[in-house]
Amino acid sequence: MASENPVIESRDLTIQFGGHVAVNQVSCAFYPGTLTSIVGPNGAGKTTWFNLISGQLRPTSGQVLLHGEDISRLPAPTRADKGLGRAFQLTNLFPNLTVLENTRLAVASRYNIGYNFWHMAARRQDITDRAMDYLRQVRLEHRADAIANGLPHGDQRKLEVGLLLALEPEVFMFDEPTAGMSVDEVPIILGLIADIKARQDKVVLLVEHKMDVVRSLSDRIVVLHNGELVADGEPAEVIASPVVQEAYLGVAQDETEQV
Amino acid sequence: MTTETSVLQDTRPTPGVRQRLAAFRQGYPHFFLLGLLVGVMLILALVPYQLVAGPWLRAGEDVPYLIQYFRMGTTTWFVLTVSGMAMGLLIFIMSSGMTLTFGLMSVLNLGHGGFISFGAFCGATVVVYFSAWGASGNLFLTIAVLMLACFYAMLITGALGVFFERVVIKPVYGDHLKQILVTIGGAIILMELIHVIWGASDVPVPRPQLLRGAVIIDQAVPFIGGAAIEIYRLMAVIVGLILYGLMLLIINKTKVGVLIRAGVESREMVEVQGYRINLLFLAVFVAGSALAGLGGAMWGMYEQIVNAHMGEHLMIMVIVVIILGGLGSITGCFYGAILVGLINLYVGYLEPRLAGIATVGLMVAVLMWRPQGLIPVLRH
Amino acid sequence: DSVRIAHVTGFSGALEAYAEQTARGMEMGFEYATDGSMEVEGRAIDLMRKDDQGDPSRARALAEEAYAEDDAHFVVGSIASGVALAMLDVAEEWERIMIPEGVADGITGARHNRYVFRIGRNSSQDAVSNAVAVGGEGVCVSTIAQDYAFGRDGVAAYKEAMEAEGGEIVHEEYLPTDATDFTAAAERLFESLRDRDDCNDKYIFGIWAGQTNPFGRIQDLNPERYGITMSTGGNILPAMVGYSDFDGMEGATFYYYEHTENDMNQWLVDEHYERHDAAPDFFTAQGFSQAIAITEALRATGGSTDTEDLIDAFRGLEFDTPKGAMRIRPEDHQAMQSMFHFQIEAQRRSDWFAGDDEQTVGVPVLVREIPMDELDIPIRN
Amino acid sequence: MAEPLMKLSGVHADIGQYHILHGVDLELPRGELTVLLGRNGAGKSTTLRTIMGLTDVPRGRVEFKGEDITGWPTPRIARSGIAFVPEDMGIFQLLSVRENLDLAAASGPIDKERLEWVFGLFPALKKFWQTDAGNLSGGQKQMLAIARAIIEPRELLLVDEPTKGLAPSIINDLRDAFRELKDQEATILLVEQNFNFARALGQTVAVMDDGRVVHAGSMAALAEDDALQQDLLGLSLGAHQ
Amino acid sequence: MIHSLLSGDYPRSRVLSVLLIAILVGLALGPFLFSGTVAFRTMGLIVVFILVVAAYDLMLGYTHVVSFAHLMFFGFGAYGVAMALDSMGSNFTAIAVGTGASLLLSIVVALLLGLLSLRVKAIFFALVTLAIAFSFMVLVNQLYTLTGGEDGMRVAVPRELGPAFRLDEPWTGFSIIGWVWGVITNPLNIAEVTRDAFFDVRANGRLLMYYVSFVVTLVLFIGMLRLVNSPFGRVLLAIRENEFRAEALGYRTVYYRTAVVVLASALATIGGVMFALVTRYITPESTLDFELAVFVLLMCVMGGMGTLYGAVVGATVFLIAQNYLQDLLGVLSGWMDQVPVLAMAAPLFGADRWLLWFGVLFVLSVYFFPTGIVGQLREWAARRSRAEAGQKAGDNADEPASHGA
Ligand SMILES: Nc1ncnc2c1ncn2[C@@H]1O[C@H](COP(=O)(O)OP(=O)(O)OP(=O)(O)O)[C@@H](O)[C@H]1O
Ligand SMILES: Nc1ncnc2c1ncn2[C@@H]1O[C@H](COP(=O)(O)OP(=O)(O)OP(=O)(O)O)[C@@H](O)[C@H]1O
Ligand SMILES: CC(C)C[C@H](N)C(=O)O
Ligand SMILES: [Mg+2]
Ligand SMILES: [Mg+2]
Repeated sequence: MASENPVIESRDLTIQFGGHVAVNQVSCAFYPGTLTSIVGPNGAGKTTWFNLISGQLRPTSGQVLLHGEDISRLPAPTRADKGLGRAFQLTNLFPNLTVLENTRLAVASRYNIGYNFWHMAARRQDITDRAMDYLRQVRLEHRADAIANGLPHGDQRKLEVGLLLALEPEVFMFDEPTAGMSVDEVPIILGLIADIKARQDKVVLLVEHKMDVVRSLSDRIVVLHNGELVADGEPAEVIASPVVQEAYLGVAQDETEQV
Repeated sequence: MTTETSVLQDTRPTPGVRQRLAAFRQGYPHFFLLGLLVGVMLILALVPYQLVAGPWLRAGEDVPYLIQYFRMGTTTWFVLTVSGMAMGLLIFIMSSGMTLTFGLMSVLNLGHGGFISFGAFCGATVVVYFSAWGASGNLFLTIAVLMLACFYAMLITGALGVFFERVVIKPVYGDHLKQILVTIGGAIILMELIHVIWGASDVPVPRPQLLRGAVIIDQAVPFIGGAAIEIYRLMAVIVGLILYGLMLLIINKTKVGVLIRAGVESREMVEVQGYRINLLFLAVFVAGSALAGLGGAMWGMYEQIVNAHMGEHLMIMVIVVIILGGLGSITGCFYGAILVGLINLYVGYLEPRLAGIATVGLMVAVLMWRPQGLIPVLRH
Repeated sequence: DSVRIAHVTGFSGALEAYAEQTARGMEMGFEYATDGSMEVEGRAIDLMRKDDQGDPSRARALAEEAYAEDDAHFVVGSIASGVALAMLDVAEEWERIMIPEGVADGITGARHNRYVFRIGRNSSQDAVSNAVAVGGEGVCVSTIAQDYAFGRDGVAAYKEAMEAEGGEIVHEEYLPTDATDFTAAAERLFESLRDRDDCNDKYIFGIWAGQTNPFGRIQDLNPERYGITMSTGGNILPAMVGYSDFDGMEGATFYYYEHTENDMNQWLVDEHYERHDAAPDFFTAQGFSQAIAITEALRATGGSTDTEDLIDAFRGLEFDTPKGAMRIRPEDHQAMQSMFHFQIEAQRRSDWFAGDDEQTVGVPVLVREIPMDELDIPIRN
Repeated sequence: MAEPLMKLSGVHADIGQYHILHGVDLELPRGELTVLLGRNGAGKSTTLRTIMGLTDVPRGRVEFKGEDITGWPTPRIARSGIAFVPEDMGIFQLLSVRENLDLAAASGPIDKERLEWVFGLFPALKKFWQTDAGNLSGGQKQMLAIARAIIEPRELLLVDEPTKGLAPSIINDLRDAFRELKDQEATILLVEQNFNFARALGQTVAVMDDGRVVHAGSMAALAEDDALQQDLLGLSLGAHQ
Repeated sequence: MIHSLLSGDYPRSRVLSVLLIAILVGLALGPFLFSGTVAFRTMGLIVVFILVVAAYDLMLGYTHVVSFAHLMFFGFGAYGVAMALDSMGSNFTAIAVGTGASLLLSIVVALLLGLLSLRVKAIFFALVTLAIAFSFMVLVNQLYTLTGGEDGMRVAVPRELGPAFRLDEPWTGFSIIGWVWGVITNPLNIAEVTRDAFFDVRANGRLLMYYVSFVVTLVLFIGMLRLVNSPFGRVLLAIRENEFRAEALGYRTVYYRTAVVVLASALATIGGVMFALVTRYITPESTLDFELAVFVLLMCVMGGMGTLYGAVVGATVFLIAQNYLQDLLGVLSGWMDQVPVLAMAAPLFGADRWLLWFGVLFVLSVYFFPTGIVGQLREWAARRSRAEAGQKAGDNADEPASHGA
């Protein structure tokens, strides 16, 4: 697959907060149809790196390339239009709108009808329908009319993922999508992610701490540590590598195995 | 942390003059601006008038306003600068309360003006009552009257503050919009109450004899000979400085400050930590109101006549000051006030009509430079 | 049927105090003029109160209401010049008499119409009388006024009169109406007079409306050291307290209750103490005079409230008021009247206001009454 | 057995006009760690908030150390010896890490040794001592939140999903930390989705569904009985391997 | 039909619907139902301010842009048209020119404001706009040669819009209030009461002007309803709820915010034009004063932010209170004077103290209608319908907690 050219590429991305270098010279390219997991201890810089790629933050140095085009200077919305989709680690919804309205907004942004002020939004049945299937996919259809911030934490996480799906991006960035989700619901989300990967033309980036999840899903694992990219490769070997062993998993393997 | 910083120092070249200046500008915007303003004016003052206005004078035409500025000699410069700063402190006394309540409890009290008026009337009542003492010209009695007036004003407005916080503000914590509304509603009520209590007509305030007149510098003194500074302003400087010192002390050196800032973010979590937040907030608001009262009393004595709407008229200036300084920052408010005081006089000398707009212009300019004001407190 | 008079003015809001005074004055005025019967020529006087809340558009509506629904023959007010100006054309639309209470020259000047009569003084009268008061050969004056029609007109009139008296205007300082810090202005004023050794008298004359007035502030910077004296017109009593700083200051005023001896003023003062335990003020006298003017006009028409009759009656009408005789001149319907040249004397007084705490006040001691024909007031309509 | 440190009997709770808890009965044995399990929306967080007096209790009774604390104001409950780590961590984003901990030490200045111990658990906190908490990473926030709860010894700890978003190594440290607390006789109520973590720590376990406790018993028993797990948690450890 | 007119955004509360219809009818037939100049003026103000407040709601309620400069644009319109009429003579071209020019100015300034809002946020923005509006007022005061300064200027409307332009024989109106009052006071001779209730309506240019502004407001209001229910409106909601997230979904929030500010400002300008033409006299105080800006804010909040209907209700209730509270108090204190016990308290209730009670209402209205009158009514309606649903579906309490398959 390395033969094809990358969809999205991070070149020497670096960002500094005051004295602290949160992401340091990180270079890495991602190819269609692949699912890459980004792992690393808390504070390693995973989320910050995501923010750099999807445009919430501007790098101190380095570039982000989308299909070879340098998009480092573009604002977040434009990047989203170009196909970078992002779900957030700390749930980030439209709190006082209904679950359905949340999703419709995501769907609508694909239609570029934002500046249309003479039609009735409600008349766009097609948008509503699509929004509804995304809700079905994340098992929230029965909550469609609930107000988002009334949802229990787990359901909010699901909606978060739902919004990303609805955005139909080319690059999916999941930041710990299953965190705080009840054990029996985790598989649903993982199933969705697997489906995306199966479509072969999308790039999936996944920040995840659950080792078994990582192992079972990813084609490739990238390890960040103190903002630096310390390992990159096949899941098995990366997990086996000593640096990951002590820096990330810690010594007490036995239990974490099952986690 | 240490490691990073050391790394940093390695990477950075030793700073040249320009970097130093830039660093200073970022680090101490208030000193920077102040220095700039006063400095430029001094230079203008030093340029001899004939030099600049020569062409017009020779041509016998009348000299344009801007050029007229150069007529200002160092004495005038001195008068304007000192009086301006002093006026600034007077403004600070009035504004500090509002910035305090905002900075510590994120309450935007546009009713502040009502408290200023109320304080002014309380102060006036005392001064009138003891006008004999004031007239006596005895230093001790004068101070006594002053103290009484201020404390009485603070007492009453503080008490009003309790009522105001419980009844008017409490229901709308965390919602600036509604705060704006209810506090203005409250201010209307306060002003009407003044009418009910003191009647509708203006109340004259016989300022104590000793506080009238000016300190006059002997003509002989070089540069500033013949300058006259109002005594009252000098007294305002003293009060203002004391106030400023006290406030900084309490907020930075005590846990209370931290606690209240936390409360602004989430009252619930502060309570989960086991603190009773509402008493704290009440206390802060009362302090803010009392300060407004103090400011009002002082201002009333300065104007020598008070009326129910005076606070309202002062509000715009107060708002400019606290925004300019950085909403909620005591230090910002302090320097903001001084800047406004100066601009008022400098521009007032240059072209009186622009004085009012100049302060607003200054504010907008500063916000363009630093969107959160000179010294930001809201850190996001 | 009754004579209906609607008093439309700012009974609530910023000018509440003045409005109250005029209302009081009018009641007492009618009472005096009708010996308490409240009837002229057999017609009862029906006084209505309407609060314009200081809002011009509301004032217009109320004036219209008065004419249309209450069928009022006179609308008196408003006390605020701006509001008064706004109301003028309502009188024209309804072809009824209006007696504005504001001082702006425009009322009997540029914006005047034939249904409008003013009993109160206009700002030119203030200005001119002050010029006459201090004017003379070799008098140098720098003026400070609000940058605004009111101030500019005033200074213009003052200048004219002053130059007629042989004085000179050295410098004109105009400040925004809401100025609070006068140090800069003071500096400029001093500069303008400081080095004028050719003048025998140096004055700073101010025309200022509203609360914060600059005279006290300037006085504090003591101009005496440059041989400069302050000069300004009189004001309402609460403001005159502050004048105690200007011991010896000269100027001219519209009314001060101790300036005139006549039965009418005597009655006014006594009754006012009787009822309100305080001295009658500026606007009380004005209201009183307005009442007299109306009753006199009605007597002249023999009770007719027909507008044209009234206009004829008012034109050139002469009548007595607490501050002496007045004459409404036909050209611009402005009442000509004496003004009073005073010199301030700081005294401890307790009889100005209700209650009896004593305080130091600036009493405008009468120097001389300036009769109306000494005052040459420009006609600007 | 000894009488429990905390006892909830028939507790109901409302949020707005919604009726969320329908009679929760729960006992927390002294010095033990109780795990509260349940699918999303079961009412676990609400239960914790209710104990802290953050939601109103129309019916039912909450007892702490034999004392009825129902309807007490939150600060009083806190001072009576209960620490709470909410689901959203509830740290003060605008305050520095240091200030956050200073506030948590309600009864006075922070005890040095204990602070060192906490630093031992969460080194990141030492590193970011002066940073604004808002700038911490998701996990670091979580650590701070827990550190705040344990910076002073409390008799009862209520912790809502602490492992959420923590790296495995940190989770291990955290587990050790809880063990240590248990040894210090602290009583802990732990809401958890991570069953393995729960199993590793919990002595007693309660399972919630639809605002009620549907099962309570010893962890051992539940851990043995896969069928019961299936039935209670719809949980099959095979699910994601 | 109705559906498209209201853009599917129904009042969603029986009480509210009734209220709105009452207001609509009241304003449409107003001149023929309420006698008296004050009533006529009040109606004129209501019509104008419904437009202004609704426009404000676009910014405040739908985008959370808090601006105190709204009245500045109102002022642009008012002074623009007034000055045009002053300089070009009382004709309709002058009105057109004045309106056009002030609209242009508004749009430019609004764009600048939009840019400012990029850099200066939330409460800072709010207070800065306050200061800017203030300096505009200062400007108007100082250009007194053009604007009449504090004295304000009269608006020399074309004859067709003034009182002089009238039909010879007046039309007839029927004063319901007078009638009801009459019926209450002397129910015996209804006939006479009814006869008295009829009154003359002066069929003049001002009546015409009233109806012109009524129609303008109605049309623009319906337009705004459509706007907020369009995809555009939805994005505005998104921005209000979570700007950061909206950006992440690909919406350039900057453009949207600026667009709204420009639009609202333009509408405010039109409001200003109508105000000038209706009241025929403008002063800085009646068009630009900070207090007025706050009143607009209050009308918006009191009526219900983010529900355009709130603007209608808010403006109506507020203006009626402002114009009639005083009379009410007058009557009240009149009665109190009769009762010896209350007599002492009477001064507090005197007509001159109306502002006091106005202030009290001010505060109370914010408490009792946290979500505004409209929001409140809708909530009650929703609760009732939930209750009804509950009766059918048995216990609805579990609803939020229960998880369907
Ligand atoms: N503010 C609210 N408004 C309406 N309903 C709410 C609100 N907060 C919680 N709920 C409802 O209460 C129920 C229980 O919520 P709670 O957060 O206690 O569940 P939980 O067990 O903690 O779920 P999770 O494991 O996802 O955190 C949920 O059905 C939720 O919909
Ligand atoms: N705005 C900021 N200012 C200062 N430091 C920051 C800022 N944002 C992030 N950091 C620091 O950068 C580091 C990386 O944070 P980041 O959120 O990327 O970690 P992470 O890998 O996502 O960790 P986690 O798995 O816990 O979410 C952290 O140490 C954090 O404290
Ligand atoms: C001025 C305020 C009403 C704006 C907004 N509420 C804020 O928090 O800043
Ligand atoms: Mg992260
Ligand atoms: Mg929960």
